Amino acid sequence: MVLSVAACSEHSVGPARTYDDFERKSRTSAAVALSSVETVRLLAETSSDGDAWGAYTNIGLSEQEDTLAEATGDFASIQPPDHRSDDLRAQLLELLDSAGDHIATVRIAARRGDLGSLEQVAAPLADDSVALQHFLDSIKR
Amino acid sequence: MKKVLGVALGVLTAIGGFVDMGDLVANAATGARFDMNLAWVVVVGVIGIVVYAEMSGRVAALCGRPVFDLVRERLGPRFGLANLLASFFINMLTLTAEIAGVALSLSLVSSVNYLFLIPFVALLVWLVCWRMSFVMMERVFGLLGLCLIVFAVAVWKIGPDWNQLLSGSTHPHVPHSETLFTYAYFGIALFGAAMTPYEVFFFSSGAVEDGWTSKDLGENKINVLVGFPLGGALSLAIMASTHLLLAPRHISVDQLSQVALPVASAVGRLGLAVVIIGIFAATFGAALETSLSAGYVVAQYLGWPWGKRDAPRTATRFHVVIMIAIFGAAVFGLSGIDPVKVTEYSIVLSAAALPLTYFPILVIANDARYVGPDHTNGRFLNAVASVYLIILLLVAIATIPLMIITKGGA
Amino acid sequence: MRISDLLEYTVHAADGTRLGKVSDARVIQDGPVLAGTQAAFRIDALVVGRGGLAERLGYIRGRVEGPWILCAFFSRLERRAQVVAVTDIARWDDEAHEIHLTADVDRARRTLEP
Amino acid sequence: MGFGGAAPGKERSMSASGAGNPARTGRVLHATLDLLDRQLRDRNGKLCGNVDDLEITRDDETGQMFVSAILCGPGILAYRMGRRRLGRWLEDANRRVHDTPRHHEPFERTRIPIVFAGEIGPMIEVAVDVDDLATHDMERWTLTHIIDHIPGSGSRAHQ
Repeated sequence: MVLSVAACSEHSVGPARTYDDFERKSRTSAAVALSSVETVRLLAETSSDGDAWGAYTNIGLSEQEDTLAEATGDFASIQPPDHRSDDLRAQLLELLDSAGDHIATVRIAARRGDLGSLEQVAAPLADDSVALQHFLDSIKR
Repeated sequence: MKKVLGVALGVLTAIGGFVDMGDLVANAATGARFDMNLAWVVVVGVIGIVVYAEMSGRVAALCGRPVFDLVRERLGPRFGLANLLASFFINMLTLTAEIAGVALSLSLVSSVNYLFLIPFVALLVWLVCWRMSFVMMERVFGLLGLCLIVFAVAVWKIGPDWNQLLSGSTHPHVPHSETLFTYAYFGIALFGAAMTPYEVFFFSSGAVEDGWTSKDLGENKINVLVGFPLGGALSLAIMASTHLLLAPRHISVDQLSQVALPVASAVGRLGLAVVIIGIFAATFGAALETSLSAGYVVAQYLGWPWGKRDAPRTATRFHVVIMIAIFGAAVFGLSGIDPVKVTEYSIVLSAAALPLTYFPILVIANDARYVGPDHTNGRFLNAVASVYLIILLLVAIATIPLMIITKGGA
Repeated sequence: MRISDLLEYTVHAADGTRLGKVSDARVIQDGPVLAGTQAAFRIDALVVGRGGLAERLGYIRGRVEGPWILCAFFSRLERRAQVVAVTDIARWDDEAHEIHLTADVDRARRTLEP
Repeated sequence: MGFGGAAPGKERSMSASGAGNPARTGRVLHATLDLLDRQLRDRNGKLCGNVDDLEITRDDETGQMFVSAILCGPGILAYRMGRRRLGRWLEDANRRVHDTPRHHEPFERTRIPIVFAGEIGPMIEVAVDVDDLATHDMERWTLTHIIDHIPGSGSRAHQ
């Protein structure tokens, strides 16, 4: 029980000892990022269509921004075990940063009340999504 | 006529009251991650809760004694105490999850961070426990919970290929991106969400508070046999909505706001409003039920006066336990733990703890000294109930190892 | 003495065989309940048990009959318990928490069912 | 509270020959099965604790034994669960705090003579008043020290 309470509050990213291990962890991070990117795209689309109000969109966007930032931070803090891992790390971090920037742009626009134009603002996320999916495909077993 | 209306109201309340934070999170998350491959678990869970609730309702009506009162009597004070501690702890996790759920749903309309809303929600929950009448409380939140039907509307609006949806549900397999372990873990979460023990503590205590007698057995049966399966159908609609709209986009559900997203997208602004009212009512109703359950289990174990039908001064220690529980849950919620994670752990542990209370009820429902010779379990019910006892034991054994292997379903 | 104390006692037959620990007391509520008399709740026998939890469920003593699977399992356990008549008690050893019977093993051993 | 009570199974004259006992005519109960841990209800139908333990009287002359009282209240359950010293201490402490009876009490506050027991079924009715029992001390303390200070506790209804 104590264990479960502890588990509720932590977001553990253990150390990676081998390349495979590191690869598995980068896959998890990429999947989280993809989920965030896609959620933001759907939110933006919904808001542009007038199907959601400001408070809902704002909270939803901040949550995804936080989720992505946390995933990025966690991934960045993992020590890559070898040089091959360095490449993988650089590749994914670039994708994560790009997605983070684009989500922030959407959040800023939403806070200003530009709900109608959110879909346009969120357009660059489509590329992030594709890139993340490619990344995921490339490291699948 | 009045009787029919009463029965209808009871059924509607049972439907609306079925879904809580656990069902919302578990169904939405599995729909997005496992498509409809775990839909069968909801069916298994619903049949389980029907069996469990019918037995405990019957026992409560015939001997005036709710579930936890009987746990100590059948299992002895020592095992009963261990049982009490486990049940109380899990109930606290659930209460925390529900309070956080109410706060989250309010934050989606007010833009205020949910953490600021938690103390306010806790106070509101306590006020209702303190002042509102039992029947009123049950009806208001049960009926408002019916707003969740909008999930079914969303599924219909998305206009899926119904045959595919059905065959996806009836031909389950482990998706290749997942392991058997995560599949089983989420299965247990869904099962625990459908068959939460606090529902039964509340249900049977409520039966005693409402003064049920053998004349109410028919109504008990209808509420349970009609209300719970329809509540389960609602859960499946939640699962289908995320399966149809979120799964193709590779979205995993880890926020409550994402649960409402398919409805907003498919039904629009009004749909979003309705679903948030529904989520609010479902989580608030469940917060009340879990608060009261905290009082019920402790008071019934120790033989204290309990009940919220009469003024608080007639059951003072019972009300103090409720206050402490709500306060504790609010503090726990404020500590910044992830509400969705708390929900997941609460339902998984609920599933693991089920045999502890299910087993004594199964024995007592067969004991003529309690229910009278004419109302013991029938042969068919006993067969089904025995199968469930085995299922519950297997689930209880598997839960903790699965939790460790999958790192909490990661 | 309290029943919780009584449940600490072990029962020994006349020949010294240890029959087991007291697990229940059979009470006969005979005659009308009158104020001032204690005869109303007379203990006529002790149940000496090895059934553990099974003894609390009452599958035999309480005549619970279902469900079949539990009934078969727990009746079996409960049947291992024995009944010792109070009239067969020779002496109480309150220091060692022992009850010694006048009867030897064969006479002392009676089960819950005929 | 409208508790519907089912009549308990009355096992009269069991065919079992028992333990070499002469024919029995009374109702057969099992102390741990039918008495221990049962819910108690006072003469007004108020819940007033569980049967935490039973007092047994042993007549060393005749060798007969009787269940002489129902025990309930602070410390009794702890004693039964093997915490003998803690249980005794709690009982003593409780007795010291409440050494002056509020009105004439025919029994100790943690001890209900068995003759006060009425219907023995899923609940046991005892012909006493809940206020005379030790199980209710904390309930009363909670009332005067906590509940009465909170608005809306229904105190007016009591006047």
